[in-house]
Amino acid sequence: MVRVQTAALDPGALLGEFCAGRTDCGGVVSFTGLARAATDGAAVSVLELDAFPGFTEPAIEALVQTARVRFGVRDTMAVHRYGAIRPGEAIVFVAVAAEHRRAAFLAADFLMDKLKTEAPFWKKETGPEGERWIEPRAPDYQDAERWSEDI
Amino acid sequence: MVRVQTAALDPGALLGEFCAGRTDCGGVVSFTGLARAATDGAAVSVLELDAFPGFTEPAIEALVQTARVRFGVRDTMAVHRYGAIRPGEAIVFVAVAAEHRRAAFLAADFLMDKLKTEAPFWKKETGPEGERWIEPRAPDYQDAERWSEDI
Amino acid sequence: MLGRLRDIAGWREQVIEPAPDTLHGLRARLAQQDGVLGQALQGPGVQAAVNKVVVRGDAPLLAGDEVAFMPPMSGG
Amino acid sequence: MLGRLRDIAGWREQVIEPAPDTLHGLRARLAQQDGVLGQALQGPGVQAAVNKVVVRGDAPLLAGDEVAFMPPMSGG
Repeated sequence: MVRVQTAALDPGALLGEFCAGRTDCGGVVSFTGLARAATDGAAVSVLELDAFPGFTEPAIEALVQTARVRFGVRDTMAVHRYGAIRPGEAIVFVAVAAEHRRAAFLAADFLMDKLKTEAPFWKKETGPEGERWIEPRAPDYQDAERWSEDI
Repeated sequence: MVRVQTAALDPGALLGEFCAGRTDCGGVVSFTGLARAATDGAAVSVLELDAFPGFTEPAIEALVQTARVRFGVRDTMAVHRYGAIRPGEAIVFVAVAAEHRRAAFLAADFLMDKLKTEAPFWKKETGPEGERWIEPRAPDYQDAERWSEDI
Repeated sequence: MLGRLRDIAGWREQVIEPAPDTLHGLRARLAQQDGVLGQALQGPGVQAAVNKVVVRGDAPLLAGDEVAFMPPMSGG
Repeated sequence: MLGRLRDIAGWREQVIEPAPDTLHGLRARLAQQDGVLGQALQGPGVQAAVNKVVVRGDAPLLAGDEVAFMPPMSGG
């Protein structure tokens, strides 16, 4: 399931829903991305994500399908918030269910690296020093690069 | 926070609680281990975990501390159920919060590998063919072995 | 207009009539209205999507087509 | 008695009085009561903990000490 939404994102409710009734998967890995009150020492009062509905979801769906096939996992969930997000609020929630935990960890890790560099969002941080449009950080590119060769 | 309990384990509630009010961490990784209805093709009607309360918690706490120091993560939670567990129910919930997601993924992955091989639990599967005490699987040892050298 | 292009343009969506025949024509029209925006649309990494499909180079446009201009993505 | 040792013994906890002086003495006492259990306690990987601390080899015991016998752990 892939969804983008402006409504607040409840990681606990999403994980509960995702785990319910699974008797064929030994492991569920989730990642929750939270808005931080500061990045690189600069305070952030609000993070604004711009999405392109109708374009952003299929792009995420493609990344999810790649992860599912590559790591042979049973099920995935990816919910991404956009709009104005305050520190401490969840930006993204990803969950992966697999028969064994190794595949679930790898798929979730892969998916987050891909989302962080390739998902069609545009981010603006607002703090006391004004607004700043941001692009993926160098470590994000390095993380994503890890998957370019088969492991 | 480390806890062992016989009561049912609610992964959603635990993740919600763990994420609440965090403004200093960009990423939370969780792992939920679920009891499967079959292992290696053999049906399992109930999984019974024996723990040694007062001994099991400190052993898990030691693994958690190792993970925290090794990967420099901010916070961890590990809740392990014992007693009789039915297919689909959660056996273990682990969550790690870190400033950046890489450390959170590594610490959660490490902690699960260690828990799966070193945590003081004794497991018995009951199915149509009777009871079977189980030990860590070969892949579990291989997974745990990955961390024996610095990476 | 997405991301920083929206801030530069000062608007997100606009109906442009009559519709230009091509994407190049649309870019020219926008540059005529707003030189700063016109320059930003030529900036590095700016992509265009017609009806939610990324288009490289030029493309024909029909009335009712939706065109999106996207600066380099920030990722999720 | 933990894990499969509990199944072999048929009990989980038992007060043994008078308390043997040593862990070896306790093992001998248990083996006398139940030869199958005595053999299982010598099995590969079986560890003993006195008052929740793992003990290798022999150890002195006092009245009130808690001794646990643990087969190889299954992990979590």
